[in-house]
Amino acid sequence: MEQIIANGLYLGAQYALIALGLTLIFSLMNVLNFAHGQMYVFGGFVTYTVVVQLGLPFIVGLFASAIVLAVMGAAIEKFLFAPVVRRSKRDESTMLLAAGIAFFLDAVILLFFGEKQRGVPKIVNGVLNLDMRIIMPYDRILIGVLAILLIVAFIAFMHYSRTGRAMRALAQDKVAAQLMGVNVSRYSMIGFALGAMLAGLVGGLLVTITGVNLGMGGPTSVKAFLMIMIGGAGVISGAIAGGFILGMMESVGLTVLSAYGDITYLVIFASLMVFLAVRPQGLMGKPWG
Amino acid sequence: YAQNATLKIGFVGVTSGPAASWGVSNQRSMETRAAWLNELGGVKIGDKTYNIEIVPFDDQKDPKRAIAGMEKMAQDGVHYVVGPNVDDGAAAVRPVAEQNGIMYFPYAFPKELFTAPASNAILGMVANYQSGPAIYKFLKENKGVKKVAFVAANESDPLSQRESGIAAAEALGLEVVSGNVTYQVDTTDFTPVLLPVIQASPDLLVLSGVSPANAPQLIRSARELGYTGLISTETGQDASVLQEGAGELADGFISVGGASTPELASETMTEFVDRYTKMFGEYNDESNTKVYALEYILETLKANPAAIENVDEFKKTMDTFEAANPFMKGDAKLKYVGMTSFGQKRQVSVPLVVNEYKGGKFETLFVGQVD
Amino acid sequence: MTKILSVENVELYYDHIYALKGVSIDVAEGETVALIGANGAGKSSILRAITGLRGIKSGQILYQGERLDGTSAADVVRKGISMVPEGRRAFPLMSVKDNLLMGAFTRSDKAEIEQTLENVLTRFPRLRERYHQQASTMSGGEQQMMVIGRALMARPKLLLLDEPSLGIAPKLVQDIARAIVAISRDEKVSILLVEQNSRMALSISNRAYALSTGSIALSGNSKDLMNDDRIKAAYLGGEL
Amino acid sequence: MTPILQIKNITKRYGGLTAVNDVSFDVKAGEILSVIGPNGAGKSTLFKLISSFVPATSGEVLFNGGRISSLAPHKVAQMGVVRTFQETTIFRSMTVRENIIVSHHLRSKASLFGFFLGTKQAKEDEAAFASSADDIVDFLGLQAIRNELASNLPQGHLRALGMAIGLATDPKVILLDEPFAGMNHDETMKMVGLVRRLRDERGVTVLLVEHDMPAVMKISDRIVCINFGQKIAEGTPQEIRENEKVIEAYLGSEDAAIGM
Amino acid sequence: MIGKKLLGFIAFLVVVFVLVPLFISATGRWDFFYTLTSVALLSVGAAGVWLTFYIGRINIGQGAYALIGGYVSTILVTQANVSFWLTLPLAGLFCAIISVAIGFPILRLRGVYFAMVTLVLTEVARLTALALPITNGAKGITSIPLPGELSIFGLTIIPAFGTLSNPRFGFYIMAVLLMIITYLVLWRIVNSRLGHLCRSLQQNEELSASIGVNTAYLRVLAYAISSFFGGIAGAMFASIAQSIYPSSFVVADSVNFMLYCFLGGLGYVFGPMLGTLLLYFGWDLLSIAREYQLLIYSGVMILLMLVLPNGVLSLLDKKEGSR
Ligand SMILES: Nc1ncnc2c1ncn2[C@@H]1O[C@H](COP(=O)(O)OP(=O)(O)OP(=O)(O)O)[C@@H](O)[C@H]1O
Ligand SMILES: Nc1ncnc2c1ncn2[C@@H]1O[C@H](COP(=O)(O)OP(=O)(O)OP(=O)(O)O)[C@@H](O)[C@H]1O
Ligand SMILES: [Mg+2]
Ligand SMILES: [Mg+2]
Repeated sequence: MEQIIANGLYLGAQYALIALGLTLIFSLMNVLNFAHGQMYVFGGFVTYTVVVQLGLPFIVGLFASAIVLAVMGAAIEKFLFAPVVRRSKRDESTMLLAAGIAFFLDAVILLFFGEKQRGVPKIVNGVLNLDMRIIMPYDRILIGVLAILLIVAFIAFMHYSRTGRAMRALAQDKVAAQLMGVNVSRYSMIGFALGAMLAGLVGGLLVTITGVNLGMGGPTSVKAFLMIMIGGAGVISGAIAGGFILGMMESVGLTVLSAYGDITYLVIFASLMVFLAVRPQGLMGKPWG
Repeated sequence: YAQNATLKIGFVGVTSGPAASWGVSNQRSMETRAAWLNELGGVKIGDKTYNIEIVPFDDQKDPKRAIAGMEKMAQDGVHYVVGPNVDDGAAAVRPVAEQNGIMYFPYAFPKELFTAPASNAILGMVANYQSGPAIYKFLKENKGVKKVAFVAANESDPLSQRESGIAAAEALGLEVVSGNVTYQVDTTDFTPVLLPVIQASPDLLVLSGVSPANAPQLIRSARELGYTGLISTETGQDASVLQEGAGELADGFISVGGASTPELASETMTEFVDRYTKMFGEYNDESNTKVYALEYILETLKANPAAIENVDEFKKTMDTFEAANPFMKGDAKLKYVGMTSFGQKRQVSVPLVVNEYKGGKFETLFVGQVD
Repeated sequence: MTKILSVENVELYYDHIYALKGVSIDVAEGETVALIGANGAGKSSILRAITGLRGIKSGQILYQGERLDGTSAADVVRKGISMVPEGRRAFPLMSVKDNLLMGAFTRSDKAEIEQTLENVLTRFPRLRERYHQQASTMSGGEQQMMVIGRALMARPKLLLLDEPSLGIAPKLVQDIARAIVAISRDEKVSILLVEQNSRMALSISNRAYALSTGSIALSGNSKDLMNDDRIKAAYLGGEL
Repeated sequence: MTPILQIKNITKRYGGLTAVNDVSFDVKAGEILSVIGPNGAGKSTLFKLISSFVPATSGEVLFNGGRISSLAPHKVAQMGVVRTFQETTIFRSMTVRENIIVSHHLRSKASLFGFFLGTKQAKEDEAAFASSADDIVDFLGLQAIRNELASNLPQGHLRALGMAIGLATDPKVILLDEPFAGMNHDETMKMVGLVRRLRDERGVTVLLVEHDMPAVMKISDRIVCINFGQKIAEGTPQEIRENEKVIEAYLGSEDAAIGM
Repeated sequence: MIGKKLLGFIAFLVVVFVLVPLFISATGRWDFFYTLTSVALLSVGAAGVWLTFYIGRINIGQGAYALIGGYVSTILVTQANVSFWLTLPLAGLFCAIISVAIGFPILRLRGVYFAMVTLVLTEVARLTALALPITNGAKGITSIPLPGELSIFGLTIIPAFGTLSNPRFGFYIMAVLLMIITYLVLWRIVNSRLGHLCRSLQQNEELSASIGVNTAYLRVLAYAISSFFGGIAGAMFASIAQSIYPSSFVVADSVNFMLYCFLGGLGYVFGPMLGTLLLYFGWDLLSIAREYQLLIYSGVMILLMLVLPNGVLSLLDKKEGSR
């Protein structure tokens, strides 16, 4: 039992972190970033390259991922999304763009980093084992804690920093935000960069445990979508809730349902569909703005 | 060698997008070998010398695309194709291949592809339902394995490999303590997946059809959960990936590999590895098995030049064909097998090399033969 | 008195809708000017033109002598013009505190911001009580006070108010009216006040313009207009 | 004769706030009744309740004696109670004529499948709709812009189109939410005339919400004034104009002026 | 006007049934038959997605119905040996029925919420196919017989494909026929009252309710039709590949269906057809680029989006204001 909860928390923490970036982008520009998973993978490969290829310390790798992805995000927003959002008749059109970007990143990743699974050696060894009730490798615990710290940091940033406040304002009421002197295009870009950066950071964190390969992009996006749908798109608290809920569902589902064979994920997904059907706007209800 | 005619050999498989790893090593080993042969002045088949040209087609792991790929091969007058990489693709291209007289070497295991009436598909490697029993038998006799557990990804190929694996294990009188735990390919934490499996306390954990991407994570999670028994798989793995992904936790991991362990690899194989690495920056151990298909095609054509334009000739030759295996030390032979599994010779005879991972490289545990 | 703002025959379109048909108004330093007129007359459009939320077709807008039209909304704020938009537009999911702090977005000096914050809270004690409450859960009147406070946080030289009495109970309307008077008195800001409640608007302003379908119909000293039959009629069922 | 509409103690709560609070009044067949009140008083909500676009928290609405609250909106529309919207709501990327024709939906005799196959009945319907649409265009004086894309229309015309859409459904009672908003004086007066003819020539009962006092006073047979969701007065324009409560709530009270 | 349309239609018929085959036999590019067959079938599925866009919903679930349709047809053919030609409509019908059941609850969702639920639906379909016994789970169903002959009162309308010297041609004709019928239906819907109502729904659901449209019913109807198209497309593919697996239609396919619509242009009936042609052929042509294929493909896609955010067919608007 404790084991299930521990696993759920660990999963939830990393999921929530992925979902946060996605939901931030969504809330600011109403764009569903199909390429989010690819950004996550890209972040993983950057850390891998820095740590394994260049032999620099892990923390450097993390920073590299964060910076590279932030820059990438900013560029994508400025040169791709902003113009298209401005000119297209229906805002769904950004979906084609987002999907295109996802494919593009897939291609780039293959060319840059190759087709193989990559991984960074364990950063700490040893396993925490409370007489078989909870078994948790220390590196997993470390990453989980780091993820939670990042989440806390992010929330703090959004609430107490000037920039964070500006972005929340922007998400809630563009016009009013302008009237406070917030430069819309600039902060949309910052927001996108921040979202991408989060994706990159998770990638960097997980590469030490899960490793990374270009196959993970698409499915990760889909999972991230699920989470923000559960929590309510565009709501920070929702993303976090969604992340932890999905984490728990997997952890519990895999243990409880494993007896019934291959239907675990079928059950999880189906129940999510039902949930969304009865609660269309997700848990935390009202999206921003 | 401009004056040489060119012989086109096709490749239909996935070399882009999420599943790229399936096909990339495949195509690259073909291109490496082709470039090498051409450099040596081409391949002499009958009284003509040919330069080998590889015609690749990326099917994006989509069976519908795979058909288009096969059509394209037919269009380009290609009669010998390597791939596709997955069951659904392999099954989908069958009609086209048979319509247009194309022999193809899928890396997929469904028996109906290789048993009559089907006759154009040749299994390019050892099937898990062949290696599985061998491995289980070996471990049962030498390591005293009694209880087996299986885990597989929630996808067609791994699941069907798990089923045949379970069947084989039971045939050997082993007890299957856990046989229905599955995981999504994008799983980032296998602890919850493996928890119930480990609790069933098997002494052999089989990772059915595990992709090189997932193998290290699964091994790692199992070990971290305190599992001390054996872990094995019937698919090819990559040493460096295991090294990075699981480090010393992967020691003792048993997998099926091609002939490139020091004990077996011939100079040709070592040179092949060098050339591959030169061409593409990094070698991929999966190519150890994947290098064979092209070799078989060419050698068989040498044996019967008439087959170049006519696959029926090829089929005739297959039954009697035999040639030296350049990639292995000793007098290993290239020949077609598969009578037991398919009732006809529709499988290349690659040595069933069972490796054990130790400290960053594979050591050969035993070498078996498929008949 | 020197003009702080002068709008010179400005024309403004919404695609095909001809909203402002050559409007000219001006505001002098420290003065409170009212802008009245029916729904859709174009009152808000004028404010949108000033704050740069909406580009103008022709004419020009001068602020402290320099061209203002063409400046982006964000920069207009930096120049010292704050607007309380129509329908309040509080940030619903933010606390009162954060809403107010957003008002000071263009300012950096922490200490001074604290100072202004203190002033605003003393001016609207109600906000101090609700300091940490989420904006969306406050009554319309409280929200109105909050957004006025939010505008003050930027320490504006010119304050634009769009229908601060909109949807507010008569009693509260009076409080807000008093607040506006007090603000113009203490803070030395010039105020351009858009109102439907013309009685209230006229009673607290020095001068006033009456807008009708995109052009100025009447203008003059508020006290006079107050007793002008046409104005009376217009809002109690006569005709303009 | 029974009133065509009876609003009985209707109440609507949104979470904490009570948008409409225990409001009751009757509407006589063939009259023009205006609902006035400050912004946020609950006028639009009241209309949404009558057309059952939102479910009432309590109370009910009777149409010709039959209960219509809690029916699906399209059902209510079928019975002949049709609303127009406060925000100029039209089908933006259709032409004026298309807007009106599509709004004839309720009058179609042929089934959707019939229309798909283009049966005789369907053809007849379409022809009927077209001609009726042209009548409405003429009636509202929209000839000049019949083929304009709705999204290109100025405010005044949008209002008219909104009404045209309402008319196309052949209503018995039409609820107009601020039909004169964003119209200049002449447009307003024209519209006032139209609403009158709507009643006189087509016998439609009209309920309207409006802030434009002159128009309201001119057009209404009776006026209901609500404030904070409650009915504070009901009567003829004359009575309303003199009603202290109304002046207090809606027109700003005297001491608000003297208060400073 | 009508005459012009009719001419255009006839011209199209001539092209696909006469010119294309002639061209192919002339150039000997027999592989085009299958490529065009795929384009035709995929554009049938895309037509369905387009219809859901037409009522203002983003549908990333078409892959699910293609898969379901494929299995229904296959199972009927292999286990109840029903004639393939009969299973084709049945597959569509089955999907339509399923989609009604699923559609009623989820069509209340809008925007990204609906999009996401449909995306998940695709995955649910795949996992179901893996779990069910009747679908033969992971092993899939292989060696499906080619379509038999279709004859009414003894006279053969469609010969048994097994007997054809070139089944590819047979499939091509059938697929194109399906596509033409589909787009005729779509065109008819769009230009009949049904379509006008759909548009009214897309532009403002509240208002269309207020003019007496039963919005819930209409949404489900449109979605059911859409799923019908998805079903028959899937069935045809299964019979061409003579095999079907849970992975025969996956999320990627659903996304592609959507992309075809976007690329062609959501405002144009024939948008999805063009979009499919461009994207599908585009990929094949780019295969010369080898390892840069995907890079270029997606790069071009992004550029197109930047230049023509409203779809390729929006080029027409510049000339005549056609819809
Ligand atoms: N975003 C817009 N798009 C189209 N038309 C608009 C827009 N905003 C305002 N209008 C129109 O421009 C005219 C003037 O609008 P404006 O908001 O300035 O009026 P107002 O005097 O502020 O009315 P109110 O008292 O209701 O606020 C009106 O006809 C209105 O309908
Ligand atoms: N969907 C909703 N959720 C929450 N509150 C609502 C909702 N709709 C309306 N309200 C509230 O109900 C009250 C009455 O709204 P309503 O639109 O009926 O006012 P109104 O009389 O039409 O005002 P106006 O003259 O500005 O149109 C307002 O306080 C409004 O904020
Ligand atoms: Mg206004
Ligand atoms: Mg209203």
